Amino acid sequence: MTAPTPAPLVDVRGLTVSFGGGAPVVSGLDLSVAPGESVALVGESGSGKSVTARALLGLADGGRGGGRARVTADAFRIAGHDLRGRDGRVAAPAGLWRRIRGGDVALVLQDALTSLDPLRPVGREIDDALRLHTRLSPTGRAARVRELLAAVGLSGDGTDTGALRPGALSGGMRQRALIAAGLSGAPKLLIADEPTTALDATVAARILDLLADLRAPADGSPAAGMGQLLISHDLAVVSRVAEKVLVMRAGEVVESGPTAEVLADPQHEYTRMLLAAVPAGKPRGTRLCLPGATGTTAPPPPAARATPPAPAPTPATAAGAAADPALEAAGLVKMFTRRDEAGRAVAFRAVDDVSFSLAAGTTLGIVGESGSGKTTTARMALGLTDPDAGRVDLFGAPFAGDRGDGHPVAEAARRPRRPQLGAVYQDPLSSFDPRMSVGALLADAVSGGRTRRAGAHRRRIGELLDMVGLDAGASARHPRSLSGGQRQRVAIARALAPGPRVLICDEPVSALDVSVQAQILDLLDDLQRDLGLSYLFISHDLAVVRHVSDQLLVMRGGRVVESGETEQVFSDPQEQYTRDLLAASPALRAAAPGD
Amino acid sequence: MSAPRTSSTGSRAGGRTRAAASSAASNLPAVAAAAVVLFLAAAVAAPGWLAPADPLGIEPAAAFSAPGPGHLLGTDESGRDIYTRIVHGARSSLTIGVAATGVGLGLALLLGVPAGLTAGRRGRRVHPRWVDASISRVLEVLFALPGLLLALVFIAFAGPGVTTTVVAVGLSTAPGYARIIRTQVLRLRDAEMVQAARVLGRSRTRILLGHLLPNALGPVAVLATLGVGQAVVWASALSFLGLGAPPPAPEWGAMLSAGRTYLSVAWWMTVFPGLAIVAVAASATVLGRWMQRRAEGVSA
Amino acid sequence: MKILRWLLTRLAGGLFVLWAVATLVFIGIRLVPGDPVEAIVGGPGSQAGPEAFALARAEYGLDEPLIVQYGLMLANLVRGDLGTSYSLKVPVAEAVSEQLPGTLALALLAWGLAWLLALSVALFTALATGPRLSRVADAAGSGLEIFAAAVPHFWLGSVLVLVFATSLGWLPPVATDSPAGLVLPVATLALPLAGFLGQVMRESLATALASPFALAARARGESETGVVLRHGLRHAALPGISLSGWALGSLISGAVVVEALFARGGLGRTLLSAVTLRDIPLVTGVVLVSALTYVVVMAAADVVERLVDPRLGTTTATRAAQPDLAAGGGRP
Amino acid sequence: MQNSRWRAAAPAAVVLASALALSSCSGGTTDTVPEEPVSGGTLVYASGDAEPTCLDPHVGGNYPQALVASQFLETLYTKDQDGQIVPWLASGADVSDDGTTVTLHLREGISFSDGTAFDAAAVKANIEHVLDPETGSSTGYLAMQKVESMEVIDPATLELGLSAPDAALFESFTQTWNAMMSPAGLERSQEENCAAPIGTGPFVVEDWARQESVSLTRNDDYTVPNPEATADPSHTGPAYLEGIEWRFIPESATRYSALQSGTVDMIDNAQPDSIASAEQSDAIEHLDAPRPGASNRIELNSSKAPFDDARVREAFVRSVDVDAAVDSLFFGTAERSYSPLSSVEPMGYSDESLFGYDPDEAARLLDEAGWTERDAAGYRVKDGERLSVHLPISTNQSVPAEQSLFEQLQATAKESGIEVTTELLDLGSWYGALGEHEYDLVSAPYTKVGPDVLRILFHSDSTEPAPSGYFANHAMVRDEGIDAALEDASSADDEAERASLYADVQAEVLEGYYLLPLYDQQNHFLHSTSLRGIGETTAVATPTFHNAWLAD
Repeated sequence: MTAPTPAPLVDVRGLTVSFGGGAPVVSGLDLSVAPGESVALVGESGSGKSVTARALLGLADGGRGGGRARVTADAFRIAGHDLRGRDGRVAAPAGLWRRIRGGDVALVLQDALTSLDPLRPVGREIDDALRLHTRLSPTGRAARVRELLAAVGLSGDGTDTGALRPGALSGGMRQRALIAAGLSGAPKLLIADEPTTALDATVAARILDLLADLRAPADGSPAAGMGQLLISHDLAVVSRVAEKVLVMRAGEVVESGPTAEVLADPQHEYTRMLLAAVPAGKPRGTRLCLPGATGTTAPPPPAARATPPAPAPTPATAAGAAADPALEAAGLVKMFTRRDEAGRAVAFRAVDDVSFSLAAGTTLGIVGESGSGKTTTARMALGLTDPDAGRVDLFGAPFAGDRGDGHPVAEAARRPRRPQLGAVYQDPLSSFDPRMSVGALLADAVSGGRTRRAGAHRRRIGELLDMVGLDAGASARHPRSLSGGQRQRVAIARALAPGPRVLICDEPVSALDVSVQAQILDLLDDLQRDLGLSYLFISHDLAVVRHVSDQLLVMRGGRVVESGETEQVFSDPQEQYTRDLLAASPALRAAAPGD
Repeated sequence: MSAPRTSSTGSRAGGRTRAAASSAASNLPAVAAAAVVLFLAAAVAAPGWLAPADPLGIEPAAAFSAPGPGHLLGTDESGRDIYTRIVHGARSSLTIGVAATGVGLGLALLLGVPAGLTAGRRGRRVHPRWVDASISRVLEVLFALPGLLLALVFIAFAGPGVTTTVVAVGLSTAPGYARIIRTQVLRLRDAEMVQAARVLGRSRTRILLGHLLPNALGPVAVLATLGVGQAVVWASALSFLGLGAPPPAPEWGAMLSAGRTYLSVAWWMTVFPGLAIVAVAASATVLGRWMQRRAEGVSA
Repeated sequence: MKILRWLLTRLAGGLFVLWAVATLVFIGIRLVPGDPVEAIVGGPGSQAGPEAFALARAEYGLDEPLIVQYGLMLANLVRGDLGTSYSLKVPVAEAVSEQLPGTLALALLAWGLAWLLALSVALFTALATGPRLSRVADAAGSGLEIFAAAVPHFWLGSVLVLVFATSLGWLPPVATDSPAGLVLPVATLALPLAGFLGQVMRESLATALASPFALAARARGESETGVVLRHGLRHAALPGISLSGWALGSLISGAVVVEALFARGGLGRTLLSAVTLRDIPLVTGVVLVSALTYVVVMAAADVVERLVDPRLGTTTATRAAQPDLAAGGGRP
Repeated sequence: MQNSRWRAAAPAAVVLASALALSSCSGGTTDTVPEEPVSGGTLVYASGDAEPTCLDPHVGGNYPQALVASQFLETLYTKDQDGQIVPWLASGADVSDDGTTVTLHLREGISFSDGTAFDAAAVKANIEHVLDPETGSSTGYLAMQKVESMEVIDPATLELGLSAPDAALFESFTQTWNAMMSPAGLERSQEENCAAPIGTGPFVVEDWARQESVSLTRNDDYTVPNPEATADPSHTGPAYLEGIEWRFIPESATRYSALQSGTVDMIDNAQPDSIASAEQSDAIEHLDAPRPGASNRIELNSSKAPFDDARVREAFVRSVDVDAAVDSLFFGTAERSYSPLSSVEPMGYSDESLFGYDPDEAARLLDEAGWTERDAAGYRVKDGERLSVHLPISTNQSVPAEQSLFEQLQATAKESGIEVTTELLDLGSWYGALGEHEYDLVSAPYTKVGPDVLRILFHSDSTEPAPSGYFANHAMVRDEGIDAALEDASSADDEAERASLYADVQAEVLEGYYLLPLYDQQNHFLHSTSLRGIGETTAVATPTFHNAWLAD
């Protein structure tokens, strides 16, 4: 797409990285980034994309020396410096590396509070590169820090953001500060490693806009014509920003090319699988796993093999919406206290008058950003937290909260009915007793807690494992030794063990790679169809919720801002907030037939 | 723990390489610690097998023999063999250490579990919050009387002796354990694992006994391992101060205390029992850290 | 406003601790079989008559009903009167305030030395880069620390005396007024603490240096020394600060042994003799002073910790989330 | 006139005097190497004894107090270079024929360091102070308890009325526990007087840093009351030393290394191994000054089983190998004793034949006494009861070598089937255990000048515990014959008669196996060779430093 560039900022061929003599984690990678160009490196966990980014700065081993990382290349030129030694190893004097780092090339890591020193004011972090790479006086540097803060949108309302420590900033502000720290050395190339992963959708969208702005400079922008290398696991993010994309798998680039081309006409099977797995824009009931495509973890469940892709909605979803609700909440309120700046305890409504109705055999999605009250709502529905007001009925009978006479439903009264209601969590591992094997977990669930010996219920455990697409051998293993997708399958199997009719799924796929996410979503779909389950499905990810839900609830600040039929909400949002969410939600621009 | 919702490529690689490096470096200490533990186990189980002589048997003529072929680690003022006494002393020294740790843990459980269960975060009416409040106060008070001081105060009241030493050292280690148990219980109480068990319909008692306590005690077991080493040191400190096990029992601290008198003529009487104490404390540390790393590997 | 609130809470907590300690000790004495008067008149070689008993009983107020005695004790405490020592026959407050400076000086010096040693080893191993060197430095540092932390004061002191005083004759084997006389006692007290602090500091430093923010700093072109000094140091110091209460405990416990070993006057030696003579008022006095010191140190550590780590200022929840450290350690 | 009696030497005393306390290595140096003493310098003395809680030896009255108080307090009488009791602050005395009136003549021109004159009123005030229950004197009180009335005749004469003749009175006057203090000083509160007693001695108390040291400075107005009794009669003025720093270093190993390193100049309670190693050294000298009074011994509680049977007592004594233990533990620094009295006591009586190590004889005696069975552990058993005896040990009063000795006795007794259980106790608990009769064996030191100590140790009156629970007759000897002999000896006015009475008593208790004598109460000092003019001691064997000086 871009015109041939005279001097690429990154010109690397045949980059190979290995640790401690092991198999290479990156092998034979070719990469070039021209000034003003935005290139994306996309891949799932363990594909080697972050290591590649670091290797470009000589930090493959994290910069702690030790020499365990072995980095070789056929060509390795960064910002005009040839850093390839005679033996093919990438090597340079420490001083040269230090000039390149922060000066020619900036690396912006994903936030999660950890990429900024929690003990230093952010201004100092931004100042670092100025101190190291410019000859400005201290006052000059202070002025420059203010300019940079302004450039990333961190000035205004009078507070000196530079004097604050990261703990006092929101996630989005931290990411901006981090970008400012990267820009301060006036780099020719900005490498951003998962810059939006930890952020809420609306915030992430603004960060992406900022990155785009930096590259397409307005007047006085600090980094006109800056090249960008974007690292992400999220194809949707990439499709929004990058001109060129490289798809990585297991240390190798499987496909590369202009973004639009790759998305529109993926050549490699893996790219196709990735694209198919993205739920955005896939109608309810569409299978996300390509038949025959193998995931990175487990084979597709038997149900998936048996059932052809079924675009038609199931009978339940078509007609059951009005029929007797499986789970119904009315006027749920939950108060929490938090401390204000003066240290006083202040009550606030974490959940404020939330009502919903989940029809049997359907899925009700709840979507919202962090702090919107989704999880508290789920906890109240599960009878784990007593609501301060309102009630939850399960199949028409009070299950939690006000049981009708002003008193809350007692746990003892609820306990016999608990088998009807199961739960699946975001992090399956933390919901397992770490001392128990898969078999023990399932035996415990099947027997109602009477035994943990898998032998006692071998047949039923086998059935459950088969149902979630795991083989019977998994019974003897410990969840720790399983992959993320397999763990989530175990969690689902356990939730199914008592024979529930309603499952509450709280961010069940948020921690998973997109291909694994696709498998789990498909599995949930199959189970719903086969077992007639009802789901309360909670997620921050609009695309996922849209894909799985019949009905939708949008939450913000503890309140329901919008609800209704999923497609209706998406196609005709009534509230501004919903529209903002939709706008911020990255979608595959090139391959979104549903749009 | 704070942000499980992130892609995991970033920090994990660094952590893994670091762990690999440190495990390589810590292999030797671990092997040494294991050897010490094996030796001690043998000394406790069958001291006569490792050292057939009588630890109390005197031989005035052989008093103050320097370490050599006849007496590997020399003899003391009454001609008793230091090696024999160290081996036979392992039982009493370690028994005191283990018993003291047991006393400490027992007390800590009594304090820490109720505190952890009632520590109020969500304002539950079911839990009397004052239980945690008062236990926390008690712990604060105990913390203000650190280590040996608490033990000494206890001895001031109860008089010196082995039993007193055990209780005194146990008492002074209890607050540390209690706080950790409290934190563990508090952390696990609201953990997803416990939620999951509740969703599956398990009763409170069942969750407490079946999930909460066993998992809360895991890290405590690690600390207890470290603690046994510390307890041996403290108990021997009390013996050294003349407030612990009475002579001629071959208790290490008491041996050391007796040996100090003859420091200028028989250094081996001081150095070797001391080394035994150091070996126990150091291998307890190495072992405890190894367990900790393993436990972390389990939960990470 | 916030500061005042914090101060008041601290003060109330401190007073509570002191009251509780005094009360515990009071109850303790009464639970112990035997007559406390024996400890008063039962000095060496004593053959006291019944008059002496009655006299002592009246003098120490032991003939009053328990509740009156308790009230009197509290009233006296409020006035700063800790009673009269059974064995020294002088006011406890006087005896203790006479001994406190010596112990404080010893403890502070040892504390400083321990920090210096722990930080030096931590920084040294952090700055020792390169494949082999870093591994060797790491192993050596960790070995030294484990050994140092495992060494009992009483043994270390003996061995140091044996080597540096008896064999080499470089340093006096007992505490003297000259600085040379302080070297061995301070070293004996400091080394085990340094070993322990070193373990937590080095761990914390290693975590900091392996964390993304350190990588980010390197990616900005910071040298390794810069990363260690600008980022690592503060993170290494934090656990050391938060373990201050524990360290104080270790120093006080150690002072008992070290002061006995090096024949140095001080609270530790006073306590030891008070314990052997069952001089309950004196024991109570030393305990109260040590508890008071603990309260003060904890408050100071809290302030310093907040200065270094402003994260702690925000909510109590974040504080509670701080991990408990190490065996027998931790803090309220 | 019988006052001359106290200057006349009993023949036995002359013989023993040469073998006395003062047979120190350094004792001779001043004689053989006539060096000009240098004035100045501060002596650093390290005491291993417990720090006194009161520097006034009237209060309580134990050996640590006497050690330090000997430097600033003086007594009415003392022992001279030959071990003879001679007047010191007193110039002489007359004793009435019935022995109940003693007229003390005092030296004139002596004053206390606060300027108060030393006179009859001062002596009266001191004796009253000792007898006042509020003072809480025990050692001094026991020595003065026969004094019934006092009358100041003139400033230099005091007449004492006694309740009964007291042959031990002048011996008592030599004890530091009955030393003279300024009446003005005694007027102060006990707390103040304890902190800095005011005496007539060559040094005065400057400061007492508790737990650490007592600073003594030279008394510049000092004159020697009786120069004839000293090693250097020509030196009558103030001491050579500017002062003494009297430190407390309870750890014996630390104390010795402090001496080796030159941090201190002199130490007491030198351990046998230190002494042995000092013998090899050119820089350190040894001063051996056994304490007067009782020997160091183990007493057997004859009031209860199993030691109510004399055969069992003898069997125990025969079953333990004291000699081997003393040989190995004391490096030749202690000589075995076979007497209840210290070797410095002229009236001591010994019988070595009674105390040989003889397991066969022990076995025979035990069989005879009915302890014929043996249990699994090898101990003898009678009527299902193990032959087990209990030995509480006071940690404050016994040196490490002695504790090791007890351990060795324990080990040898085991071979004869006697179980000895030991228990280390702090002083308070130890007194408690004695008061409750929870002992079969006990070792309790008792220092007193003169054989009258026998009355305190073996008279049946001493079996009755004082209210504190303490009693001195731990062997629980209750024998009317012994009581009578002790009382006669106490009021006997003839030395030979007294000696024979005391010899009878000693033979009686030795043959009854009420005690197992070990050795003299150990009182070893080590000092650097740069400390000269050392060797003089008081009657209670505490060193004095008037003639001492520090060479460069």
